[in-house]
Amino acid sequence: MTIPNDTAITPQLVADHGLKPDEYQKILDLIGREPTFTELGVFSAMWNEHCSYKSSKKWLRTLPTQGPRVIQGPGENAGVVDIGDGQAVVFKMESHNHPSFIEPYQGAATGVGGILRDVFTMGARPIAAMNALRFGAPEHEKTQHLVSGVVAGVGGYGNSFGVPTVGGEVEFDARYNGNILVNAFAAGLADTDKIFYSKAEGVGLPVVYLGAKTGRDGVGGATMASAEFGDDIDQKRPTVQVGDPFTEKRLLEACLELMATGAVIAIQDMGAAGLTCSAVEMGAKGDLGIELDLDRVPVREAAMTPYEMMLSESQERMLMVLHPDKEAEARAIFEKWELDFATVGRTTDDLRFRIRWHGDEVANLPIKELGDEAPEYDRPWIAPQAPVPLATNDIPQMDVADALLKLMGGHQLSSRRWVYEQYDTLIQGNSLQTPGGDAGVVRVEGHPIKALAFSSDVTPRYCEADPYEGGKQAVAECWRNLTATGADPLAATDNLNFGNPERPEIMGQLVRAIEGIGEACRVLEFPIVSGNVSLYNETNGRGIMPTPTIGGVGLIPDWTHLARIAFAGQNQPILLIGAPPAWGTHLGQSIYLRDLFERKDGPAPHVDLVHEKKVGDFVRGLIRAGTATAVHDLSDGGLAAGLAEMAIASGIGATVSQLEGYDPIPVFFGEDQGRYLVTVALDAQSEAFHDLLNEAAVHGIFAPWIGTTGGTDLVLGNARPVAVADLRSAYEGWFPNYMAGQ
Amino acid sequence: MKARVTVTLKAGVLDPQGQAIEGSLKGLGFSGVASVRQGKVFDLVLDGASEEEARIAITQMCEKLLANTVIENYAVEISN
Amino acid sequence: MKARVTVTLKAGVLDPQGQAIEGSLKGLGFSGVASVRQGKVFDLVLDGASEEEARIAITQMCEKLLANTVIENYAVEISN
Amino acid sequence: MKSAVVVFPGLNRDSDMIAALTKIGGTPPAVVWHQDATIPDVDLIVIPGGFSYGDYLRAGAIAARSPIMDVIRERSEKGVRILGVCNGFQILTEAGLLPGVLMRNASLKFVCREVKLEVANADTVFTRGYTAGQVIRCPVAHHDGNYFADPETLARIEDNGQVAFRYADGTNPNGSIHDIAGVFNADKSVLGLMPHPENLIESAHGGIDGRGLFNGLLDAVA
Ligand SMILES: Nc1ncnc2c1ncn2[C@@H]1O[C@H](COP(=O)(O)OP(=O)(O)O)[C@@H](O)[C@H]1O
Ligand SMILES: [Mg+2]
Repeated sequence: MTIPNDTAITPQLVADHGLKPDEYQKILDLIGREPTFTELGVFSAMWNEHCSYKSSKKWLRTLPTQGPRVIQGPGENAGVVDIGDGQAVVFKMESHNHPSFIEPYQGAATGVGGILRDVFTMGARPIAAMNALRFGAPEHEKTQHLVSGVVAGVGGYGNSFGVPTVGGEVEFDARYNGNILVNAFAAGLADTDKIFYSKAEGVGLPVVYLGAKTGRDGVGGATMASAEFGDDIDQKRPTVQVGDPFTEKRLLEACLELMATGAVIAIQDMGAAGLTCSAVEMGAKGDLGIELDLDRVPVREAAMTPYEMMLSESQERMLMVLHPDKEAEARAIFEKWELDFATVGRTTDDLRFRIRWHGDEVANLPIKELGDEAPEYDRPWIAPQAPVPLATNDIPQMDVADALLKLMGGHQLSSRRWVYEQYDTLIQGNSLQTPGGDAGVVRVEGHPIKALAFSSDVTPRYCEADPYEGGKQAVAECWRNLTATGADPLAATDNLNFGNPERPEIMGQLVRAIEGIGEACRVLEFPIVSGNVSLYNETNGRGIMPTPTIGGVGLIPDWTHLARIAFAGQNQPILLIGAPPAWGTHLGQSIYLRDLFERKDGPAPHVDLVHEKKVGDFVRGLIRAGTATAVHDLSDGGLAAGLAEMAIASGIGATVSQLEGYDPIPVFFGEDQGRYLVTVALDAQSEAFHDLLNEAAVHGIFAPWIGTTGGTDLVLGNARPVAVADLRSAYEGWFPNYMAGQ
Repeated sequence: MKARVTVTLKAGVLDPQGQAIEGSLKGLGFSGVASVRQGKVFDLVLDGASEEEARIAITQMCEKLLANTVIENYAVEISN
Repeated sequence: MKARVTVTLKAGVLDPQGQAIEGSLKGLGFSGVASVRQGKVFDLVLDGASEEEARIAITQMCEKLLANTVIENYAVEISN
Repeated sequence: MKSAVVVFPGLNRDSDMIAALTKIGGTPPAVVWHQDATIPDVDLIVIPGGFSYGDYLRAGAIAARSPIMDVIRERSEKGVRILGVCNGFQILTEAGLLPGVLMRNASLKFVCREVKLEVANADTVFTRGYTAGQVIRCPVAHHDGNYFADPETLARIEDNGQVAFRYADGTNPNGSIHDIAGVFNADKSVLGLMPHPENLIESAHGGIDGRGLFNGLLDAVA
């Protein structure tokens, strides 16, 4: 077979496509001839890290992905989990790190657009979004510009599309100076019997292109996402993708309308390496070949080559296999929404991926091998060394009140209001808890009392100190945040952001983090149903901190028993549920050491998963029984920060003075895991209160009564009282001041 | 000293604004419209600077703020 | 036929974007900036029309859509 | 009382508005697609919020030039009440059915938060569910809510009681002149406002201050 090719395939060209010599040899062996330029592009797109998961696949397989409620685990556009009553929640998280560094607004916007598309491709209407953002040091010259662009982009797309953004994370660290992280999460709701998949079925059926036209956007983008940045980044820059949320909103409505007609056999959105990945996946999954006629692809620009069309990452596009007798009906729907609709190919029975253009065949490749035979590596890795414990006499001291005020007004613990007020958190009218609590909560449309909770978590500094414990902690914190609202954690999605896996230390971080995530998910019965891997997050050889972001979803059977973090009234006893005997002990890798003393030493806190589950189940029980009046889990900044957040949210103070004879620093700033603050509307002298304490003890849970709400000051042990108003102004001040350049 | 900076999208960059306007113009019956691309103008008044100095300053303003040079081109016109 | 329509705010109409940009430019150290007003440009390509016809059509487009004549002025420039 | 919600492509708070009208009025409104030739016989026509046509030219500009707006204008002349919320308000000003314009927020940023609104004129069908001077809670969510009118227009609408709502207690989120959050046309049969009363009508929303608008309206035209 000969296919005309006017571009010579040189070793340099192969290397420019991110293909290693042995990978290229594998291509030659597979097809028995030199690939055409277009074919080389197709291989590079399918075999790069982003699409093939070649470095991570071996380890991803070890994650628990099944559970009684899991309808669809990893491998489709998004995970699907049963929430009862014939409905399912469909969700996923995905990174758009490199594009956001190059063009923060459009990079973030198209990241949000991509994840929304993943969700509605499955037939689900998006109901909630989150965004986990990591920027360089606040004082780094690019940071402020990147923050303002990324946040505007996330909002610009999500707000216009019409999905409430109910949660997320924002962190700053110098390790992200040259490589920010933008991880976008979306969840949607669908009927369990109307989920759509990407597997094509049936020979000779039309392959239909829908949505926006194809331009040269991001040609080479998927390859770029799998390459390290260097100083020559400008040369590598492809045409930036621009998001069009108006088109996406129409695409959503048109797709859902079309799905309801029964015309759709298979559907796949065009994400990274657009037409290539989507067509190959649909065919390969269904054991079918695909033939495309590029002359029919709607294009936005003149003289596009087949190579460009196959690799274009133009946004807001979909590929479908349709029932032939419904083609006209489908076309009418798309025309009503003023979107492009073109039959660009058909399914075949020969397992080939054929591309025709101007009467020539420009590619003819074995479709299964493009996906299944992608290289898979067992990359060498070395287990990271756990840091030595802090010496017992090595606890830097500081006035507790001063330390608290400084931390609450610092970049790590301060309010993210500046960010989330740029997001529409209320649209759709179902938001029960908007950002600022432990998890965002939206009620299930059409159901009187059911709701879903969402949280996104990871603590990269723990992952760096100990990727295994850090991986566990990310899952546990997410599970805890969901639990703190009263939700049953259902399942999670993971977004694994790491450096260059070809370096054994980095590969070691990835392996150990996945092992930790897997362990936590197993014990907590919190399966991973979708995810995304972003590697090569490095600039000039320096990697980011290992950042496996976990996005979790929980189910609240009755939202009238939804717990919030604000103290609910005066004179309510405060319990520290799940505490070690000294309330708090662990200062290794704490915010106290890092942000007040510039120390990054000590081990990451240990997560006792069995204890975690027991404590969480107990707290959830208190919420469901209506006993808990306010609940907040403890994370960064420990007990002091947790109390301050509850006080600020309510305007009510608290006095916490029951513990004597311990060093106050670990007590108030230790970051021991598995702890919750819970208030109850019970008299501390009452029998009911004592019964509660007894019940905790019976479960083997230490749940000391540590203090009482009331007044307008927060009093921590013997420290000077701090006015809640002062805490609030520190807490609310940092972000707006920083963005105003003060 | 007055100056006008015109910022336009680079060729090949998607222009959803232009597209929507094009669609609307056609809907309003302007059938001859083959394409619309939208851009921005900034009219600046500068205090006492020579044309030379003004041009240098404005170029810097464009690079730093007025244009997003990843996706936009700019042109500077100085009048009087 | 190509045309450029420039739409600018009428004098006296508040320009939040211009003001914010003026503030940012000063913040960046461009001290000589006395004022900034932001406007829009539309680059149109029109199919086969005489310059005369094009000008009439474009003026209608401005009146009907491109400019909000309550607050905006427009200018039309036709090239070739 | 019969109502209709008009939907343009890109609007996204239509379902919120339909839910509010249904929950408070008891019957769902008619939903009219912008390409429909006509609007059923109703007492109230609502244009909800969102980003019609992406708000890509000026907020509301493209929708305001759609043929359905001629139908709305005709109905308005016949005394049908017209309510525009957020993008609906922007569309009504762009269509010339309400005075003034809505410009980019002074912060240049989208803003979603709760504000306080003072009811500036409670003596209309829209606002009779409130008392004059009453301060209510209400969420906003917009990028272009910065109300502006030239001095004569401003004087005229102020004198004529055409200001419906003002941001109160220093909560103006967008730089609107005279803290204006909502305005009527001259005979008070058309109301446009930036805040979203439809997102504060049940305990799940954390408050019901938005109900007053719908209650007053539904009673009046019932
Ligand atoms: N980028 C963001 N978008 C939306 N909400 C955010 C964002 N960043 C932080 N938040 C919200 O701010 C609150 C505090 O965040 P965080 O400290 O990460 O919470 P937690 O410690 O409970 O995980 C949460 O409610 C979170 O959802
Ligand atoms: Mg929390």
